[in-house]
Amino acid sequence: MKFLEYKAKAIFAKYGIPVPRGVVAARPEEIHDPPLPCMVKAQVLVGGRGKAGGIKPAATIEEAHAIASQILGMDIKGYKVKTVYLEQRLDIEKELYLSFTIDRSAREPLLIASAMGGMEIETVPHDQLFMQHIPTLIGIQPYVLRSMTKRLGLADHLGEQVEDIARKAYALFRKEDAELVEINPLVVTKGGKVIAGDAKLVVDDNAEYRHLEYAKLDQDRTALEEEAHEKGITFIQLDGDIGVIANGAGLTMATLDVLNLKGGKGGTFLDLGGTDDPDKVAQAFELLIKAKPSVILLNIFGGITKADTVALGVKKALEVMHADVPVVARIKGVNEDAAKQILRDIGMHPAETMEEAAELAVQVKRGGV
Amino acid sequence: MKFLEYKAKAIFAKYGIPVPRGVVAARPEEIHDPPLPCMVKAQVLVGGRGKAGGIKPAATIEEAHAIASQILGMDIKGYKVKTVYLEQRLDIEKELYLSFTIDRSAREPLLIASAMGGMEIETVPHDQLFMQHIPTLIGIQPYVLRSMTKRLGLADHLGEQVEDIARKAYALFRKEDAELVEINPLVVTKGGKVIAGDAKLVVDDNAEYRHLEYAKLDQDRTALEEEAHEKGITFIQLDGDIGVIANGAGLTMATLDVLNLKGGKGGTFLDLGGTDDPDKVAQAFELLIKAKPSVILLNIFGGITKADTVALGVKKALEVMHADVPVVARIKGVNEDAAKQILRDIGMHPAETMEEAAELAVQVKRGGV
Amino acid sequence: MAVLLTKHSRVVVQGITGHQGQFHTRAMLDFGTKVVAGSSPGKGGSKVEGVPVFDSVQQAVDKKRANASIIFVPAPYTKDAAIEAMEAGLKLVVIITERIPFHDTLEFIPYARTKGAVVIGPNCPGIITPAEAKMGIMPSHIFKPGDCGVISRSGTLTYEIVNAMTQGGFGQSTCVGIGGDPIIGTNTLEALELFQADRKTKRIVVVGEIGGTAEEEAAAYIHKNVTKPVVAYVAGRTAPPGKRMGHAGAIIQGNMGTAESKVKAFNDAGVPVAEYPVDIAKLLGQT
Amino acid sequence: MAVLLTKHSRVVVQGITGHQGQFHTRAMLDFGTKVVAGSSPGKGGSKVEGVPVFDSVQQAVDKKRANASIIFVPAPYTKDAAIEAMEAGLKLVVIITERIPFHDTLEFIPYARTKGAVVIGPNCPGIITPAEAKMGIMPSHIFKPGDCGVISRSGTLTYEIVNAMTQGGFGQSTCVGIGGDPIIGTNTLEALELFQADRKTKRIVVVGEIGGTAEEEAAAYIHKNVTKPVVAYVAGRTAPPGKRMGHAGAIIQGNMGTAESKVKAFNDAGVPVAEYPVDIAKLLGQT
Repeated sequence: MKFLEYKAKAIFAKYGIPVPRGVVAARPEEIHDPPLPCMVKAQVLVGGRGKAGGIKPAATIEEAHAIASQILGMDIKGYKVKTVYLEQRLDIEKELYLSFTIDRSAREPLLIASAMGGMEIETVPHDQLFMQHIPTLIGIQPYVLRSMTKRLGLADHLGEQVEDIARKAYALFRKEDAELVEINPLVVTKGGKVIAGDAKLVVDDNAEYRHLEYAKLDQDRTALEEEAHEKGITFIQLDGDIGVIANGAGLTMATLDVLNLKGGKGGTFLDLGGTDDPDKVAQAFELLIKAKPSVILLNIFGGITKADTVALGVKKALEVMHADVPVVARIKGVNEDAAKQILRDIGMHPAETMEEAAELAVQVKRGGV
Repeated sequence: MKFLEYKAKAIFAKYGIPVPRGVVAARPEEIHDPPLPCMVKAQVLVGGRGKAGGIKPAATIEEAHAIASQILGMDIKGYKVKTVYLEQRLDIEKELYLSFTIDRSAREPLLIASAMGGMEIETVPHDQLFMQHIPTLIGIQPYVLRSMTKRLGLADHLGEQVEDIARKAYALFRKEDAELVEINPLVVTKGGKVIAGDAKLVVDDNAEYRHLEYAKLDQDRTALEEEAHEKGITFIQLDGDIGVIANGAGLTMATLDVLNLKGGKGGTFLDLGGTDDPDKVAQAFELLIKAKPSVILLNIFGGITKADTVALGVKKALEVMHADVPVVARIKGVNEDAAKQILRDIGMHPAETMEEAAELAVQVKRGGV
Repeated sequence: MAVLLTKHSRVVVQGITGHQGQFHTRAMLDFGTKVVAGSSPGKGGSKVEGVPVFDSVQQAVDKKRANASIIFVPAPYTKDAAIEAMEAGLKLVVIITERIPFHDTLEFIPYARTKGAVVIGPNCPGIITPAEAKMGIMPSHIFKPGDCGVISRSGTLTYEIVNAMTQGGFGQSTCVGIGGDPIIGTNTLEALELFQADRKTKRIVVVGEIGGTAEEEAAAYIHKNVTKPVVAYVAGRTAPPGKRMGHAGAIIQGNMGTAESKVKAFNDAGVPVAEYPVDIAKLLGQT
Repeated sequence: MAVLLTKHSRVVVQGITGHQGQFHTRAMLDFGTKVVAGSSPGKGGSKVEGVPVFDSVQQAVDKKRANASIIFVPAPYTKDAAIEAMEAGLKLVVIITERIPFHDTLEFIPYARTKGAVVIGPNCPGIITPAEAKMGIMPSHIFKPGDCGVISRSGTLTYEIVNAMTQGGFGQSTCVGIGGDPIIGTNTLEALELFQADRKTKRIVVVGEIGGTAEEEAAAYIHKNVTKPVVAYVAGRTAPPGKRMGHAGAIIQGNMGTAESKVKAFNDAGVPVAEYPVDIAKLLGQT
């Protein structure tokens, strides 16, 4: 679950991390009492807003209205700006960087900090980064924070503030099941205060049940992907035209790869998971059909999955949707002969192996079958 | 730091552990609106109040006043009752036991629970106790609580309440630096509610700096012990007449043991620690003199401690206090010859070993020197 | 010998009374696994597929000398179940459950190390030692005893590959489905260590996928420490770039994590990478 | 050989710039200890008694290959210091500091196990291997090399006993002051294991005191596992009963914890117990 900046900042504030004052608006006329002078910031789930013209200063309320009107409705890297955040303008002395994320290899959270904030942190030379794993069993210790502020070369009164923010950001990271807490820039003002200039927060989807208040957040998904998410189906839209559906993420990826090697291009990544419930299969197929593929490539290797009930689900979906999209299907599993017969009965193309199925899908698309 | 019941219950309540309603009073006329019917409970830092007549029921406000008058000022095992707690009377269906303490050998907190509460828990057969260590790195897990309520034979609606109380009591145990959190009885009411009938809380003295709000609690100390505590001196009054002062807890104990073997009896346990600051030594000696020993036995083995400054402290204290109590001193350490001279100059009895010193102290007491 | 799981392993099934737990208990028994107990709070005293059910794992250990656990409980309860197994002294804990919040995994996996327990998964198909025992959900019939160790991050793709191996005459010593989550108890490198040390294993198959740097690290390890022939497959060459953990993720991952990076790492380590999954069998023929 | 500490140990002093830290750094150097570094946040770059000071333990490891730490920092900062040492990879951490809240100790001691680090203390005089090295605060001059291992819960009482041993001709292989707190990193039993395994140690002296059940457990262990002669002293035979952790404490401790219980346990294990501290030397003469 990704958070728009202003929602992330509200959570930051809950944990005691200093953030600038701000007001949010979906329409210019909703803007009443912005802190002035302010920055008008497009609220989108994508980076690079500034370069795209999504962040601009305003000194007066009139200017704020005018700029908000410009920014609202803008298209930033494919994201329409639906809200703006008008935020107190900071007197910037220095920009730092601070984040917590996980390091898969180390299986521990990783704290990254740098004195070179305000830019894309991956472009900062490695020797300018402070990186430290945090053992979850014992948590973040004062010596880690001391080493950090020492490396950042901060004077004591600033170091203390940054350490306090890092401690709170780690608490947030853990308690809110975050995948990422990122503050870039972490601003040092001319007045000697440290304050979160931006806020990125991504919360683990698997922990949604512990944070039901976040479940309704706008996410970085197409309409179909949103529908899939609501139905609990793993579905990603791609730019090819062959609708790929398989069971298991690895097998789905492999099916897309094999299809590609055979000269085709996947238009969907749909992982059916372990289900053989015909209704769920039908639901997944309905989504797939809505994505308007020219051919559907179904690849099931289910030692335990019942192949015939999967086939019945496919049949049902095609009937319900009145779809006449050609389907190439390879189903291995319990009762696979019965499954093949069901598929043949509705005019589909059964295949024995995934290589054969992929080849066939490409042929069908080219009108060769 | 030990807590009176009503103070412990206030902290329990802060952690969400259900406690009966109650009011506290130091004089009967302070009692205005007690929950009725109530139990009037003597607030003392010692067990066995009930048997000693320190807990009695009252049905009316007049009765409450009368009983409070009886109980206030009572002497319970040497403790004067300074306050009473008038607490809502519970309709008891069943009495359980629950505690968290540390197991030194396992180096882990230990949860103890029993369905046989309301009595001295150490008299309960071991097979009626549920005992489980809690690893601090990972905390208390649901399965532990489930096993506990299963062993206690509690129905689901009670089990859930007890599990919740245990979870909160563990949080209290950890966050408040407790040595002991004990609820006995943990009452199950006829109405099916679980509520802490009594509350014992002991907080680690070493963690006082994290809980300054507790530092002013009345403790289980004599006036002299309290004075010592305020001065940061480890001092316990014993029932013998030879004032023993040594450096280090082990050596102080050993000195008392040796004294005993030589036919003497210690009247104080005073551990000087590692100090050789003459002012601190003088302070400790002043306390010792106030305890009115017939002889003082000083035993210092200080490889690093400066023996002469210790001796100067002794000299100073005796002068300030105008004390003429005989002192037998054995001091090993840096400049020990100078120390011996200082002691001899003021008429003390230097000894070479602790055995010799103890023997000498007994002789001096008997008037043999 | 085999890796981690043998016919002597005494398995307790946590969550045995659930649909999945029951179904796979039957399948594991049929495969010959010594499933000695199940655990399901409040269901102690019952039986599932003839297996006695206890309220706690500790009872399964005390009464049935269980020494390994397979977990089927729902995600919100998995951390509790895993810690219960470790505290009861089990040294092998296989977690099938998927969609576990990774902050839970970040607690019980380091904790497992303090207890000397090996965790496989979560979100994995389990482990199988053909002709000996299965702790997992994979289809039994596609496996056959042999000398190939298989390590895989995915489930069904593994079946696809194992099926091809078996058909091509390449049986398996043990197949470890290490799981597809970002945080797993035993990673590719650690599984490689086990197979390198296992006398029965003569060749090793690694099935990787995009995301993370497990394959790159494994390749470096192979180059240095593995004397047995290794062949690999990497899924996701044409998949959309996985979600990247913001800029912080980019720092951790650097240029790694892509299929190209992984294939190159394997090739640099002398590990041939199959183009098609079924080609694994062909590559094994050349080892 | 000796136990835990030898002349090759490379010691970093945490809190070297404090009064205690500086004083004992001098004394440890004088004894021949390889004190290679100090650490004191914000004081990096300075020197104390000729020893370079770093801001962090990690730097002391990186620059000076420190492999053991002695901690003198005040109690509120000790947990942090101990974890810093463990995370920097040090495998021996001696904690002199007293009055540390035991809920802190309850965290860093289990954590030390996850890192494979040995903690001595807290609230202890340290370790000394005569003629090799000292990590501690004990008076150096009373020690002399020999074949007696000494394990003690107290400080000055140990000096008393060691002094008598040295005067009686019984030198020490290593003397470990395990500390007087309820929760300590290395207890009597664990120290016994070390001395039992140490070839240089021929006899073992255990100095116990009332409270807890460490001596009773040690006695049981000696009976079963220790082949070397052991002699003991127990302080507190006439001390007031120590504070008891309420009724819960009574359950844990049962009838143990008193001097009588401890003396009996030692005697039952064939360990003679000295009446006077100085008698330890006599008892050693009879081994």
